Amino acid sequence: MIRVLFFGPVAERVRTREMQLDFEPGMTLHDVISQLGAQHPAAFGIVSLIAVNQNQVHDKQVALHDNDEIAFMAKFSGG
Amino acid sequence: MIRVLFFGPVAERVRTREMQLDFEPGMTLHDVISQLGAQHPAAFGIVSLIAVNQNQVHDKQVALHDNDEIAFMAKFSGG
Amino acid sequence: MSEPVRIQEQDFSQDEEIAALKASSKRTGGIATFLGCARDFSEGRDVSELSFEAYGSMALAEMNRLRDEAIAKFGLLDARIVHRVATVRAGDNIVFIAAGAEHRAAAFDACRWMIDELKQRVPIWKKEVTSWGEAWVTQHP
Amino acid sequence: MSEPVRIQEQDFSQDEEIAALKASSKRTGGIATFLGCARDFSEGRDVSELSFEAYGSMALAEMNRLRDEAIAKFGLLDARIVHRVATVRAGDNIVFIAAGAEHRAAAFDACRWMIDELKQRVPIWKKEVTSWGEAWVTQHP
Repeated sequence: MIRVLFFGPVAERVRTREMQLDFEPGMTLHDVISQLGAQHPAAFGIVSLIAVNQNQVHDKQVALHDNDEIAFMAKFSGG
Repeated sequence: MIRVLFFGPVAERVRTREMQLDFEPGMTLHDVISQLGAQHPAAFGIVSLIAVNQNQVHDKQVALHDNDEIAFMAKFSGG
Repeated sequence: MSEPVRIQEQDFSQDEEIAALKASSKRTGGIATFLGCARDFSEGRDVSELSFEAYGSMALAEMNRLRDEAIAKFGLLDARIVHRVATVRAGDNIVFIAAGAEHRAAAFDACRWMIDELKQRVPIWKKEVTSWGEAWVTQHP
Repeated sequence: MSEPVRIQEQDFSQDEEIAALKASSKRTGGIATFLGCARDFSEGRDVSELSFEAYGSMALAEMNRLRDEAIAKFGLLDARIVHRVATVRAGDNIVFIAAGAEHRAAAFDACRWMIDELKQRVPIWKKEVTSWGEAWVTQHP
């Protein structure tokens, strides 16, 4: 199972804070982006950072593992 | 009357914090420096700022007025 | 003694943070701090409330990394970073950063670096509640 | 409310100073502060106490000028400067400077400028009490 998290402005556009996707062997980050991005284009339009297991990732071809936690995040605005 | 003030390291070397000098018409700052500097060379050796009535003065030929307050000060070390 | 890096809903006391910072070294000669607080004026609109949300586990890990990096990079004796995740009104505290060093130059440089980095690197988002409604502060990527 | 520029023997509270600073404007978004405190380590000697003396009337006038200049030069909303004239031990507070602005850059620049200028311009002297004896901190002119 893959846990997908949304926060702040992204969560508002997806209309949820968390989703669970079934894990499939060979699954990549790109697969998740393609699937969710098509369903939530407005939300993914403001995504500027992606973290897998709380570490920022730049390579969308990265392989996922069962129980990974993915966060799709808009530009930070704290402080 | 001219009031002369010493602080910190200068006061320590002069061995007093305050002196009073008789005011004489035509008296300049230079006259005071000459008189006191000769009596307290160690103290005046560390003087790096002079204030008349709480304002720094650079011109030693400045004329004094009765009741002026002169301070002979070492380099500041506050903060 | 509270943790030097925290994300919390409640307000904090600068006196307590500074006391904790000083307790870590008697060699501290200069402490620079930055306090960010809610303004009632943001780009011409009246902001009545700000509301913060964080990706808590990642934000806390990143703030701890940031503190460690600042201590190493600037030779600090200690540093503290506290960010509130709450709904705040004009004048309320949002974020506090303190850097303690033997001399002031390192303390100032480190404090400024930490708040600049925090804004770039820590997953926290701000929503403004104005007289027009409410809106997340977003910049398109 | 206490005066924004003070020379005093007693210690001060940063929470109280910051509350007073904030009270002057709801537009304050960033407050940078500097706290100078007594270190137990100065050029290799153990310093057990520091003792301060000021030319009070001139020092206070100069600190007020300094605050006015900083407010004008950096566009601050408010600023505070407090210097203790007392005998202090390691860890004790000596000087506190706070600069409040709409944005953080001006607050940091002004705070740093004020402490740099204070050390140059304000007639206050420091005596170090070490295990060797006591000595005024002097640099030959």
